[in-house]
Amino acid sequence: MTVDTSNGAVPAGSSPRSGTDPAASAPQLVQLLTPEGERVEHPDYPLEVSAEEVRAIYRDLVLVRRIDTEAIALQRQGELALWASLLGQEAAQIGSGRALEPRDMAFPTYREHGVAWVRGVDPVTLMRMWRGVNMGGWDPAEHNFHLYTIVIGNQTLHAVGYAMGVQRDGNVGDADGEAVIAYFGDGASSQGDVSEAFNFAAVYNAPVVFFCQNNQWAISEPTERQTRTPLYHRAAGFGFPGVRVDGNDVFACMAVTRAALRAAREGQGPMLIEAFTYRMGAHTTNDDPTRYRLAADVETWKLRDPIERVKAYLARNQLADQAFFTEVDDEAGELAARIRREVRAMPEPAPETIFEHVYAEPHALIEAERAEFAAYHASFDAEEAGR
Amino acid sequence: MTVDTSNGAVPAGSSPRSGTDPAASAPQLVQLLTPEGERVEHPDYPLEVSAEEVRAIYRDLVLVRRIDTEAIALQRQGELALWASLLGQEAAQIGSGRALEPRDMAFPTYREHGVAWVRGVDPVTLMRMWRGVNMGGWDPAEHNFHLYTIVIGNQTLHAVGYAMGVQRDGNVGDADGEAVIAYFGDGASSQGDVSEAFNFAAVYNAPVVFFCQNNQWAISEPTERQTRTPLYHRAAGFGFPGVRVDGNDVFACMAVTRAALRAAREGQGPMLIEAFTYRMGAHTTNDDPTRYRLAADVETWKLRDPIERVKAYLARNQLADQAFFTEVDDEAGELAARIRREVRAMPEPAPETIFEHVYAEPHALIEAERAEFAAYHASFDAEEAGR
Amino acid sequence: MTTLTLGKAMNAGLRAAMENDPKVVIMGEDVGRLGGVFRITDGLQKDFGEDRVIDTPLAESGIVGTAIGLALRGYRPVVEIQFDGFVFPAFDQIVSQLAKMHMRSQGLVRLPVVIRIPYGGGIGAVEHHSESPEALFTHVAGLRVVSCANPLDAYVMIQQAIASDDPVIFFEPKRRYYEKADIDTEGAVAAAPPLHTTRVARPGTDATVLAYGSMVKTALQAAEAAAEDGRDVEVLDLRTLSPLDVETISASVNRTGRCVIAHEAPVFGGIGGEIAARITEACFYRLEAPVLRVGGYATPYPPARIEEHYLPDLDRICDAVDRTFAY
Amino acid sequence: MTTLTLGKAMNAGLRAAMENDPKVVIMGEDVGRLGGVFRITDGLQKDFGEDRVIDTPLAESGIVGTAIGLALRGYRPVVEIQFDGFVFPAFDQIVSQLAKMHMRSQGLVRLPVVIRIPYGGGIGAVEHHSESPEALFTHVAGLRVVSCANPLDAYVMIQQAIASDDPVIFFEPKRRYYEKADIDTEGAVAAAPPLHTTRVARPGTDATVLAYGSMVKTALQAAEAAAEDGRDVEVLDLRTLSPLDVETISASVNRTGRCVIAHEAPVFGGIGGEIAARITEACFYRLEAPVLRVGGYATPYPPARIEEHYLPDLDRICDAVDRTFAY
Ligand SMILES: Cc1ncc(C[n+]2csc(CCOP(=O)(O)OP(=O)(O)O)c2C)c(N)n1
Ligand SMILES: Cc1ncc(C[n+]2csc(CCOP(=O)(O)OP(=O)(O)O)c2C)c(N)n1
Ligand SMILES: [Mg+2]
Ligand SMILES: [Mg+2]
Repeated sequence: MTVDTSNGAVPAGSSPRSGTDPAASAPQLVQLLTPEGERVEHPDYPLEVSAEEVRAIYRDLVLVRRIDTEAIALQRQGELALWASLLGQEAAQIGSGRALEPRDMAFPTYREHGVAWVRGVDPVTLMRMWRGVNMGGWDPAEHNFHLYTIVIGNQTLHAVGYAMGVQRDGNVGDADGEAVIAYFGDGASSQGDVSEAFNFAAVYNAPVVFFCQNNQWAISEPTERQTRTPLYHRAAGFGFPGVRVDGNDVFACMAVTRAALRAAREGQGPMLIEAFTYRMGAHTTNDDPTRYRLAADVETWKLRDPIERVKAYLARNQLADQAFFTEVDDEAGELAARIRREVRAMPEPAPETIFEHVYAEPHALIEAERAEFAAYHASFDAEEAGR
Repeated sequence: MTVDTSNGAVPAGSSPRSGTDPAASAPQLVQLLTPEGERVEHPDYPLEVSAEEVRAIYRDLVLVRRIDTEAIALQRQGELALWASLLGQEAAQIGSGRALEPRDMAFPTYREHGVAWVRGVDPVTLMRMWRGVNMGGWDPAEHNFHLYTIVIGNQTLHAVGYAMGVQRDGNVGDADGEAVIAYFGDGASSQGDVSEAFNFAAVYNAPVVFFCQNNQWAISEPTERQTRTPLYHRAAGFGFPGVRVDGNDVFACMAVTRAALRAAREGQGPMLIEAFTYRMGAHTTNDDPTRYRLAADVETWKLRDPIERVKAYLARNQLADQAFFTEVDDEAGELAARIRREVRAMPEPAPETIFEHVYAEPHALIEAERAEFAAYHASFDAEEAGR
Repeated sequence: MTTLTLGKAMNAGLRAAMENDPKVVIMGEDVGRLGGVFRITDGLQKDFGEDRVIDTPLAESGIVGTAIGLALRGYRPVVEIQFDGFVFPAFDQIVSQLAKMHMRSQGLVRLPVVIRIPYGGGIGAVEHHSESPEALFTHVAGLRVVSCANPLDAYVMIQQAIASDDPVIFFEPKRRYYEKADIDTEGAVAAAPPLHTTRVARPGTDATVLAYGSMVKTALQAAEAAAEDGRDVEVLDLRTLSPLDVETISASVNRTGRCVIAHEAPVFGGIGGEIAARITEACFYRLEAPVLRVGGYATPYPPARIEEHYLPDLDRICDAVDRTFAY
Repeated sequence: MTTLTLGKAMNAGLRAAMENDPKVVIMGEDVGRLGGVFRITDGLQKDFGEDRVIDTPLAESGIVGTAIGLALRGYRPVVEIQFDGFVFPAFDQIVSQLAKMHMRSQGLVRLPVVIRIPYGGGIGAVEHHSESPEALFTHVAGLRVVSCANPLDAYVMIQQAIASDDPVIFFEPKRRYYEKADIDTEGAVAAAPPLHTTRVARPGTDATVLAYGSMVKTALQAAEAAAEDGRDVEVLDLRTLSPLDVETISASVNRTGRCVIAHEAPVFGGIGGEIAARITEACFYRLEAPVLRVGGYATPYPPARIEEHYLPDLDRICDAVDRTFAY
């Protein structure tokens, strides 16, 4: 059962407010690929990217969007309990995710399905928690991709602590070093934990990159309810560099994240990246954004679509033909079909899993309650059988 | 009974580290009175101060230092349970405190005895909590001086909330407006609450001044364990101005705080003032700073004494004669004697006060426990009487 | 008489409180234009303005900390915590400041702050959205803790909580937000019992079941089921968790001699233990069986697909009642 | 055999753990050069370096949050919270992350983090320095909670807690830091019972007094006093609060038929209620009187000059034992 919290209409007479105007802060934005698919250069972030890599990127972008669409459909059909859509944030996630080396560790929020994809977490595995089958459960060490964290901001401190461990392991100092990335949102920037994470990272010069996807909304609250200043400014106040990047530009996200990770692994300490993007969908499948924002804003941002510009770039430079695009679309369709099939076929968790993995070591009370639970259900079963 | 946690010597072979070198950041420091007592001008902070006012300031400085000395003595004699010395921070406190209008509200930490003095809280009233008689207990509304807050950083949010109330009361917008000041330390700057306070204040443009006394120590930890950047930089990251002032210069502290309060009351929002000073004494009477810092550092800071420079200024400009200085010293002696007398004569709290003021309204459990307590003690008394 | 869901009754209660006292302000995440994720504050910002219905930054410590500041300035803030699992960033401000400032000031400072927490499971949610942390607040002196179980109490109790000069933690059984009842909003507050009283939700003679919030409905269902088996079970809707209405509770148990306590929170360390200990003291000679507790297990709240096995249901309550008869 | 105070035994235990496992790191405020305000980590930074004994920024959530990160990287952090009242800024990280990550990961992620909390009153301190918040942790599934009462247990239990693959909240009775005992540091760990066992501190036949941490000494004094009145009181040092060693406890109460629980924390909502409820269930037919509780009152911890009236002392424990004989 799921509570539907989205059944209200916009109250009469209200005028939903729009988010921050991105144009206002455009000058500081690092951009390598325009919405029209034109490649532009940035002095600080040179990027060489092969045709093959661009095609791979395009494929990632399309596939993760397809995963997202499918998940929303599955939620509507009651197969998932909830889903937090990444629509509009594909470039920020694929760009930053692809900047990671396999040895780097990533700490996501609950919306980083694109990063999960890049890190090799199967979408069906990911959807178990959204179906209510478990609460995570992929092996963070296998993928160097931590579990989703729902309590806003908590994971940024885990990332810093992990990075402190990397330092203690002596794995910082040159290009072979390890780096850590912490994802969080514009809303999360308000949490004390995130500021503490900034500060611990700065004080210890920890090899961590803070990657903020400013999608301009924290549920119904626009960015100006969270901050008076562009979020990337926050970093300087704690003593490390911050930069704002066009979050819908996969090249820029990749180049800037790569540079930040490199600095971190070499021992230059933390950096904050604000990926300026837009949450195109609802906050989650429970949310009804028509209550608080204008459809027109969303339309504006459609023109800045992160996938279209890569497609235009590929087409414009003849790096891919229609066959390629069709092939990717087909693959997306197959992926969606597999997800649909496998999610529907997902085995129900056994009731007794309630008692599993609460502790790593034996625990008297858990054992007692597990036994009571079993006895109670056995007595029921016996009763039923006796009828 | 008090646990003595100060009985260890510096471990052999260790070399206590010193705090941040203030000289390094001297250029940004607002100073109006040099350690030698010379008046200097600062373009942003003009200050007119009459001879009478300087003498009153001098008197405040001397008296609060005397209060402090007396409190330490009383603690040594077992009359107080604990004391947190303000030694070295008199200028920061008297300067900022005197910048407040009576209608402004102040939120202190546990070390703002100088501000308390300016706000008219009697030192004996203040010492009740340090004696263990109560936990505060002056009327914040009477003095516009909130109770001491011991949990680091908590009060900064109370100040912002209060300032939000001032806004809602419509008391911001011109020179007659109200402003709020929040005191905190260098260590406190690391707490999530303080960053959240910065952010709420910025987002709501609340009329609040954040006054950080950077005394370079949080118990045994020097400022570089708390921050990688000068603390006043923090403000810009949240979108409001920050300034560093010579915290041992009472004129500068007064002028800068006055300007910040004016901006706040006029509706320009928050400002952060970092008063760069030094904790000359132990953290509290329980602490033994020889374990972690060099006596030489303290010596350096003695040359920057906040009182000596005002005395020199008064003498140099013939604004006060020896009779005045003697008079102030005598007054200090009398004040100390009164404190000593009244602290020693302070009535013991009745045991039943345990149950008082837990709630504002009647509470069944408190009443039940109060009755049990009374009955239990009555039975004891009866037993004793029967013997 | 108006038919209202529990959620809409909350909304009506908040609206009434705001109309009656201009010092009442609402604060929280998404409480403004959105009206909260459960729409409990729906329409209030539109009618009372952004100064009185405040969309805050996403920082619970900040919300409660500034609410305390507003209260110091004479306001009566009502804070919405979005979900039970998100109250913990504010725990320090609640425990160290909100609960203690009145005593610290020897009664000179009052903090009439209400913290509303939609709590409990059964809504098929992801982690942190189904918890029952009430016992973590009942152990904190200086707080008052209550929970409503039906639309009428939602409407009345929120107004009483806001009127209280002490801080009140107000637990709302989120899975009952859509339960309906007819309410006479006009006379309700005047006719209501005081906030800290326990109500006999169903009189009975053979055993007492104590419940609050979401469990009251379940306990009443269990009582119905027991009635079919010929057992007359009394159900008490506790309403107040701190302080407890020990008088009403022990009066009932002294009559019935048997008692079962049900809550969604883990049994271990839950408020049920406190109640059981107190009842046992108060009714020692009358108890035919130990007070039994039915609740969550000593585990984190489980994933949605198995939550029904975690949550106390009518069978588990009936089973416990049966067991009290086996002594 | 070495004579050690409880505080120095803690220090020796930490040192041994650090020597035995290079992954053990210590984190907290002032734990480095100062050795902590109680000197529990005295000398450890000097001997193990700044990478293993970490003076952190003043931010408890940050400390616990980064400790979790270090644990994810394979370290075994031991966090010092300076005083009981300062654990609350870290409560969110403890409850939402530290306690739940193992289950969230289906056992793939282990968090061997120890959080040391010097707790309790009787030291003449100012506010927030004398609290007993242990019940707020025992109600949180996923945590283990223990408390030591003497130098030997301090030395052994801290090592066992560090060796545990689960998070452990470790309550140290700060007013007993200066109590001394002779310890055989060589053989102690090998000879010790497991972490989660309750110890009979004094055998007796007439009534059982349960205590932990600072109250064990007081309970033993009460037992001596009762002995003078001809009553043979058994004292159990609980040592483990979550999970409880229910077997040992109920074995004792089944023998004596009377039970008193003492803790400094407020009785209302304290762990005593949970224990009382459980014992009553386990020993219903054997109990001659209800389980009685002696503890703090339902108030904030009072100012130092009256704390002796708040803290359970030997008279109040004896009085409760007497009352169990009045039933
Ligand atoms: C501590 C906490 N408070 C509240 C919530 C409820 N909540 C879930 S997502 C969200 C908004 C997050 O906004 P943002 O950080 O911008 O991330 P986005 O959802 O836009 O990706 C809120 C308030 C939560 N998960 N955790
Ligand atoms: C939340 C919290 N953690 C720890 C402490 C213990 N403590 C008291 S004062 C102090 C250092 C404070 O340093 P700073 O903010 O610089 O203020 P100062 O004492 O130098 O005035 C610490 C750690 C506390 N009071 N509150
Ligand atoms: Mg967002
Ligand atoms: Mg300091």
